[in-house]
Amino acid sequence: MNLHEYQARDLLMKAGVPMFEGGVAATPDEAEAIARKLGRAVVVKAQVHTGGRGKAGGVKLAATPAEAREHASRIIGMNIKGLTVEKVLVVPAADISTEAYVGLIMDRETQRPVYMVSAAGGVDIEEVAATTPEKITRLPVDPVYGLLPHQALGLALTLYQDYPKVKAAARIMQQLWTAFTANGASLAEINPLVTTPDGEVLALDAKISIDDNELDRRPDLAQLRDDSAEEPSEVAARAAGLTFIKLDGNVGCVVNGAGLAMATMDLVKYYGGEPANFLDIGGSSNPEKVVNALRIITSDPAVKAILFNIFGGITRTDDVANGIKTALEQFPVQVPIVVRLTGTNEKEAVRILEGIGMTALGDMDEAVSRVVALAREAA
Amino acid sequence: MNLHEYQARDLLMKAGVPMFEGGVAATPDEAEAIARKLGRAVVVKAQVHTGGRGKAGGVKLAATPAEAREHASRIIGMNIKGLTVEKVLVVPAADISTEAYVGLIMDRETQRPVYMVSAAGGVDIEEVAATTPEKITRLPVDPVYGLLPHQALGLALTLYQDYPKVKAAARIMQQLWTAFTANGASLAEINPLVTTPDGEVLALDAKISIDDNELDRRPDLAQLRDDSAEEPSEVAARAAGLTFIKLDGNVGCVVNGAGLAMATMDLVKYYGGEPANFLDIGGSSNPEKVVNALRIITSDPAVKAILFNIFGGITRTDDVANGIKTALEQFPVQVPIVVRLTGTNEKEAVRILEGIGMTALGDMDEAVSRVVALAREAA
Amino acid sequence: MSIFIDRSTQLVVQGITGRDGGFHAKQMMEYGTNVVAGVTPGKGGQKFEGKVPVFHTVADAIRETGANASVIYVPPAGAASAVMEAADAGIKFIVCITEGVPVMDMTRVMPYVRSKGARLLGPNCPGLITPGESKVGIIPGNICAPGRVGLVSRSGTLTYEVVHHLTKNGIGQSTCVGIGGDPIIGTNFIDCLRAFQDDPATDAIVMLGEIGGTDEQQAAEFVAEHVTKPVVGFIAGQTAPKGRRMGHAGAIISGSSGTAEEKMQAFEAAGIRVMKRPVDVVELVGGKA
Amino acid sequence: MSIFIDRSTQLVVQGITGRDGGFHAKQMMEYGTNVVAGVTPGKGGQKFEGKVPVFHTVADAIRETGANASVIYVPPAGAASAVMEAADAGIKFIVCITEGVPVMDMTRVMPYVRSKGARLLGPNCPGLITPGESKVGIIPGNICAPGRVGLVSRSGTLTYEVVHHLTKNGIGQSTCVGIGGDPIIGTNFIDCLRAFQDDPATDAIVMLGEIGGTDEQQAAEFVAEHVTKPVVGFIAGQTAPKGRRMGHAGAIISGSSGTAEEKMQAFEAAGIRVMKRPVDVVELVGGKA
Repeated sequence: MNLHEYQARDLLMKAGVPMFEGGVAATPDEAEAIARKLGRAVVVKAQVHTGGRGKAGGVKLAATPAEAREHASRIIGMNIKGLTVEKVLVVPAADISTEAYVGLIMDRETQRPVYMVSAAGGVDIEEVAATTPEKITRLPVDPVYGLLPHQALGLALTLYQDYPKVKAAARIMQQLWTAFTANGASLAEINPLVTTPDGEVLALDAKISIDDNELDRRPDLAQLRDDSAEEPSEVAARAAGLTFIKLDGNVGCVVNGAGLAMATMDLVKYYGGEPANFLDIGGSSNPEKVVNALRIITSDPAVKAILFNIFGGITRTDDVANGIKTALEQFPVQVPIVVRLTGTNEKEAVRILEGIGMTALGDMDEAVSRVVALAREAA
Repeated sequence: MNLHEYQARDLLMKAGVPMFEGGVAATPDEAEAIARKLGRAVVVKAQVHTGGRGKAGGVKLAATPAEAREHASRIIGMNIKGLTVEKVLVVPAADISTEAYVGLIMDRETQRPVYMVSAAGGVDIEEVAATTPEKITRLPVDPVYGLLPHQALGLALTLYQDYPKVKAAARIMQQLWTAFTANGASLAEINPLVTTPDGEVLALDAKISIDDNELDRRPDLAQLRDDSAEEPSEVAARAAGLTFIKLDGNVGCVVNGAGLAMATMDLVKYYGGEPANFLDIGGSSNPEKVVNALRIITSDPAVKAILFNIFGGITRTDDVANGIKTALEQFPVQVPIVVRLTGTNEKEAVRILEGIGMTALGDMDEAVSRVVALAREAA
Repeated sequence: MSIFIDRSTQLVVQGITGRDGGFHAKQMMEYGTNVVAGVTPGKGGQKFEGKVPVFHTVADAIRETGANASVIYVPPAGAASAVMEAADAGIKFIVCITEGVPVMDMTRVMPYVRSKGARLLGPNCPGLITPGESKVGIIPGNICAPGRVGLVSRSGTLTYEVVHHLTKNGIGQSTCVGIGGDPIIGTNFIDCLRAFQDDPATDAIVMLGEIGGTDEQQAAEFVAEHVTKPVVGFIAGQTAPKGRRMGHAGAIISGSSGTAEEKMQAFEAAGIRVMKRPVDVVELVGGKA
Repeated sequence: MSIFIDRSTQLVVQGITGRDGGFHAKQMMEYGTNVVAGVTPGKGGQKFEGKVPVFHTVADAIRETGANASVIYVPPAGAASAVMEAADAGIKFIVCITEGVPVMDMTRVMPYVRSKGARLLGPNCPGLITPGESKVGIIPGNICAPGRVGLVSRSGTLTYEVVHHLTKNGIGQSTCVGIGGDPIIGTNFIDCLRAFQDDPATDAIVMLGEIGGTDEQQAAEFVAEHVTKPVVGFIAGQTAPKGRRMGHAGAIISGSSGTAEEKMQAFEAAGIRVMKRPVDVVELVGGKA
C-alpha cells in the first residue's frame, strides 16, 4: 500500500527525522490558511500515488498565501497519470545547498532491507543509477541486528564531508530504519535529503510503501489507505476480495490465480484481442465473488465479451458456475460470455452451466480464440 | 546488583507476570495496614539480599492483620546472615496446588541467557538439580531472535499437562524474557511458580539481579540500589570507586587489580595470617582513592597491620605513594604499614615514601611475610 | 528419483486441525503421502481423521513419529513462527503454503532456517509433488503423471495449466515445484534448477516465470553456466499493466524494469526455449524428455 | 612464532584520541608495535602524535593502511558497537580492553563476530604481548622478555606479577594473553591452550585462573585430552569470601560452586602442576621450558 507524502512525513517525523512542519489542504482556502500560518514562501504539492508530480505541474512554489491559494485551486482536481488530486501538502520552501538521495527497500535478492544512498540526489536519481552507478552506495542490513551505528556513519560519510552534517545524516539513517521496520514498510525513501546554507540536514520529501501483508496486524496503518486516490472499480474489487486492474481493451477476463490470469491476458493478445482487465478471483472459490467480478467487469462499457478461465484446484469450478448463474439472475449481462473450466468438480460445473443454456469449454486456447472473435464481432 | 523481592516483583509485574498485589512495610503499623487492606490471610516476608530467609524465620504466615503486625515487629530488625532486615513485603497467602521453578540466567558457557525450568519447584530446587538433574529442563535462547513462541510453549509443556495452564505458563516465560532483557538482568527467577486450586498460574516469589555494567545506561534501575541492606564500609568503598569486601582477619590489604588482590590474600593466609578484607583500588590510580582506602581499612578495629601490594601498569606507583603520604597527614594510622610496589614510576614512588620515613619493598612474598609477622606481634 | 520429496517423505502437517490444513491433509493422504503427524498447539493428543496423531509441538511430533518434512497451513500471523519451530525441531524440508506472511517476518525466518541447515519452500506457494510418490501442498494430484520432466514455477494455477498439457500428452513429471511469488522465498529457481540438474530421474526442465524482479534473469545465467539438460521457459505478464511505481528505489536496486520482454530475451540468450503459449510446452519439451 | 600477534601485526587503535587510547597507543608504539591507524568518529583526517593517521571508521582505516588487527579503548557504551564495526570491516583479530561492557551487549556481539570469522579477545582484558615483537593492550612491556613460555590469564596485575617472576629469573615468554574475567568473553582458556599447543615457539604453558564459574575445570579437561606440553596452573581466591548468592539458578547451571579447591583439584587431575604462590612459577616452569 502506497502512502501519500503527507502520511509518509508523519511516520518519518514520528521516528524523529527532521522535516519542515506543514499542513494538508483539501481546499484552496485551507492551503491559504496553512501558508499564512507558516508565514513564509511555501511549496504546494499534489498528493497523489504516482511519481512525476513535478513535471506534471503538481508541485508549485508560492511566495504569498494568495499565491498558495491560487496554486492549490489549480492543483486540487488536477489529473496526474489518470489519478485525481484530492489534497495538497503545503510546506515551507527550503533554501537548498545540496540534494542527496536516501532510499531503503526490501530487496528480494539479498532478502534484506537495502539502503541506497547518493550525494547526487533529486528527481534524476534513476538516471544517476543508470549512468553512474558508482555514485550510489548500497548496503544490505541484517535485520536481526538492525542498522549498526558504524553502518549509519559509513552511509552518512558517503554524503557529506563536514562532520556535523555527517552526524546528522547518520541519525537520519537510523531514524529511517526505525520508521521502516516499525511500520512494516517495503519502501521508505527520502528524496531529496537537503542541506541548507546554515548547515541543517532536512528531509524534503518522503515516500513510504507498506507491505500489504502487514495491514492485518497494523490497523492504524490500514486506515491510512486512501480509496479516493484509486480507480473506483479497483476499490470495489478489493472490497469484494478480488484483485482487479482496469485496462484499455475490450475482452473482460475472470481467472483464478495471478499467473494464470496474466497468461490468459497474454493469450488474448496472442489471438489478436486486447484484455480489458486483470482479474484474479483468488483461491477460495465463492459464488459471491464471481457475481461481484461480473458486476465490476460489466460496468465497463468498453467490454465486448467476457472470458472465464478457471483451473480448479482449491477453486471449485461448480462454485464458479453457480456464481455465473446467480449473476445472470441478478442483472442482465449484455455481452457474450465464454467459459473455460477444468479441474475440481468439473462435471457438476458443466451440468450447472448447461442448465442455463451455456456450454463450457475445456481448452484454454479454444476459449481465448473464441472470446477474441466474439469481441471483434461486437466491436 | 541484587534487587529486593519487592523490587523484582515490580519489574515482573510491569512485564505482565501475574502476581498477587501486596505492599512493602518498614514498620509493624504499615504491615498491619497492608494486611487489613488485603482483607485475607497474608505472608510477611523479610526483604534482605540473601537466600534462606524462610529457614531463618524471616517468612511468616499471618491469619489476621494483628498477627501480621506481630510478625513484622519480630522480622524488621532481625539479622539474617549478617544483614539487618529493614523492610517486609506483605502479600496475600496463596492456596497452592503445585510449585514449579522458572529461572533465567546469563550463562558463561553458552554465552546466552538460559532458561531452567522444573515442575519440581520450591526451596529444594538445588537438591533436585543435584540429585535428579533430568527433572530440570534447560534452554539457551539466542538473544538475536529472542524467546520464540514454540520455545516458550515447549518450556511450559514441561510444567503442566492441562493446556490452559500451559498457555498461561508460556505467556509467563515470554514475560520473564521481557523483564530480563528490558532490565539488563543477569538473573531472573520465579520460585515458586504456583497453580491454585481454581487453575490460576501465579508467580509467588521473584529474584532479579541486574548486571552492574547496565547501571550507567539505566539510571532508573541504579536508584533501586538499597545501601541500607549492605555493610556500611562496603557502601562507602563503592562511593569512593573501590571494590571492598570486609572479612574477619587482621591484615588489611590494599591492592590494585582483583586477581592480584585475591592472590595477595591467599599469600597472607599462606604465611599464616588472616586477611581483614578484599580491596581493589582499580586501574586508574588516584591519590584520593588511596586515602579513602586507608580510611575505610583503619576504621576496622580488628586490623592490626596494613599491606600495600601495587604492581604498577596503568596504576602509577607514585600516585599510590602520594596517597599514603596524604592520608598520613590527614589522619593518624595507629597500625604498621608495609608497602610493596613495583612498576610504573617506581623510583619516584620510593623517593616519596622515603621522604616520609617509609621503606618500599619490591618483592611480594617478602612484604606479605613481614606484614603477617607485624600483625601477629600486635595481636 | 525426484527432488526434495519422494516415497520416504514422512510429513507433519502444521495447522492440521484448521480448515485448509485439514482439507489438504486429507487430499495428501488420499494421494498417498505419508502424513505421519499433525501439529496444533492445544490439540495435542487428538487424532486427525481417526488415525493421524496430533501434537502440541513439532518437537513432540518428531520424537513420536520420526517426521522428516513439514507443511504449514497456519494463518499468516503464526506462519513465520511455525517455520522457525519446524527448523528448530530439526525438520530439514519445510513447505509453507500460507499466503500473506509479512515480508519483515521472512527477513528473520530466512537466516534462522539457514542456521539450522534446513530448506524452506515458500511461503505463499502451492507446494510440490513427485507424481506417484508424494505430494506436499495443494497441487491437484490428478493432473500429474510420473515421468521425467522437472517443473518449477512462480505461480499456482498456471503450473496446473502447463502440467495438464504435459500429462494430457503423455509427458510425465519427475517433480513439480511451486516456489511462490513472494518477495522473500526460501527456495528459488536456481535451487530447483540445480536439484533437477543433479537428479538422474529428470531429463528436461520447464521453468515458469512472471514479470517483476530479476529472478528469471539470474536463473537464465545459471542455466547458461550450469545446466546441461534442456530447459523450456515461459514468462507470464507480457500484457500486464505496469504498476504505478512509487519512489525510485525499486528501479535503482534491480537496474531492471522486470518486463516480460527482458526476461524472455534473457531466457533465449541462455539457450532456454521460450514458450509463447502454455500449450507450447508439449511441442518444446516433447522431443526432449 | 607466537600466538595471535607478531611482527606482521598492523594495528588500528579504536578510540585513539581518548585519554586511555592515546596513552596506550603511545606505549604500544614505543614498544615497537606497528600502530598503523587510529579511529575516532569525527576526528578523521587528524594525525596522532604527528604520524599515525586517524579515520572516522575502521573501514576507512583498513582501506588506507591495510590494518589487520584492532584494539578498542572506547567507553563501555560504545564498546560493543566498536567490536562489531571492526568485525564488519574485516578485522580478524580484535582486542577489547574496555571494562564495563554490558553482558547483554556481548550476547549480540559474539554471534556477530563469529559470523564474520573474526576472533575477539576480551572485553575487560589487558590484551596480549609477544615480547620483542608486538604488544596490543596494556600489559607493561618492560616486565616481559622473549622466550618460550606461553601464558594465559583471567586477570591483569596478577599476570604482571607472574610474568615479572619469570623474566627476573631469565625465563622468557612466547606470548602472554589476558583473556579477561567478564562472564562472556571472546577468547577463553581453551582457545589459548589450543593455540599454544600448536605454536612451535611455545614449550610450556602457564595458566592463571580465579574462583567462579567452571572455565578452569573445562580447560583442565582440554589439557588432559589435547595438550602435550607441560602446563603450570594457579588459582587466585582461596581465601576470597563466598559471595552472598541470590537465587538458585547459578548453582543449577554450573553444578559447581567454583571454589579454588575444586579448580586446583581439576588441575591436578589433568596433570597440571599447581602453583601455591605466584613465585612458584619459576620453579615449576623452570625445568620445563
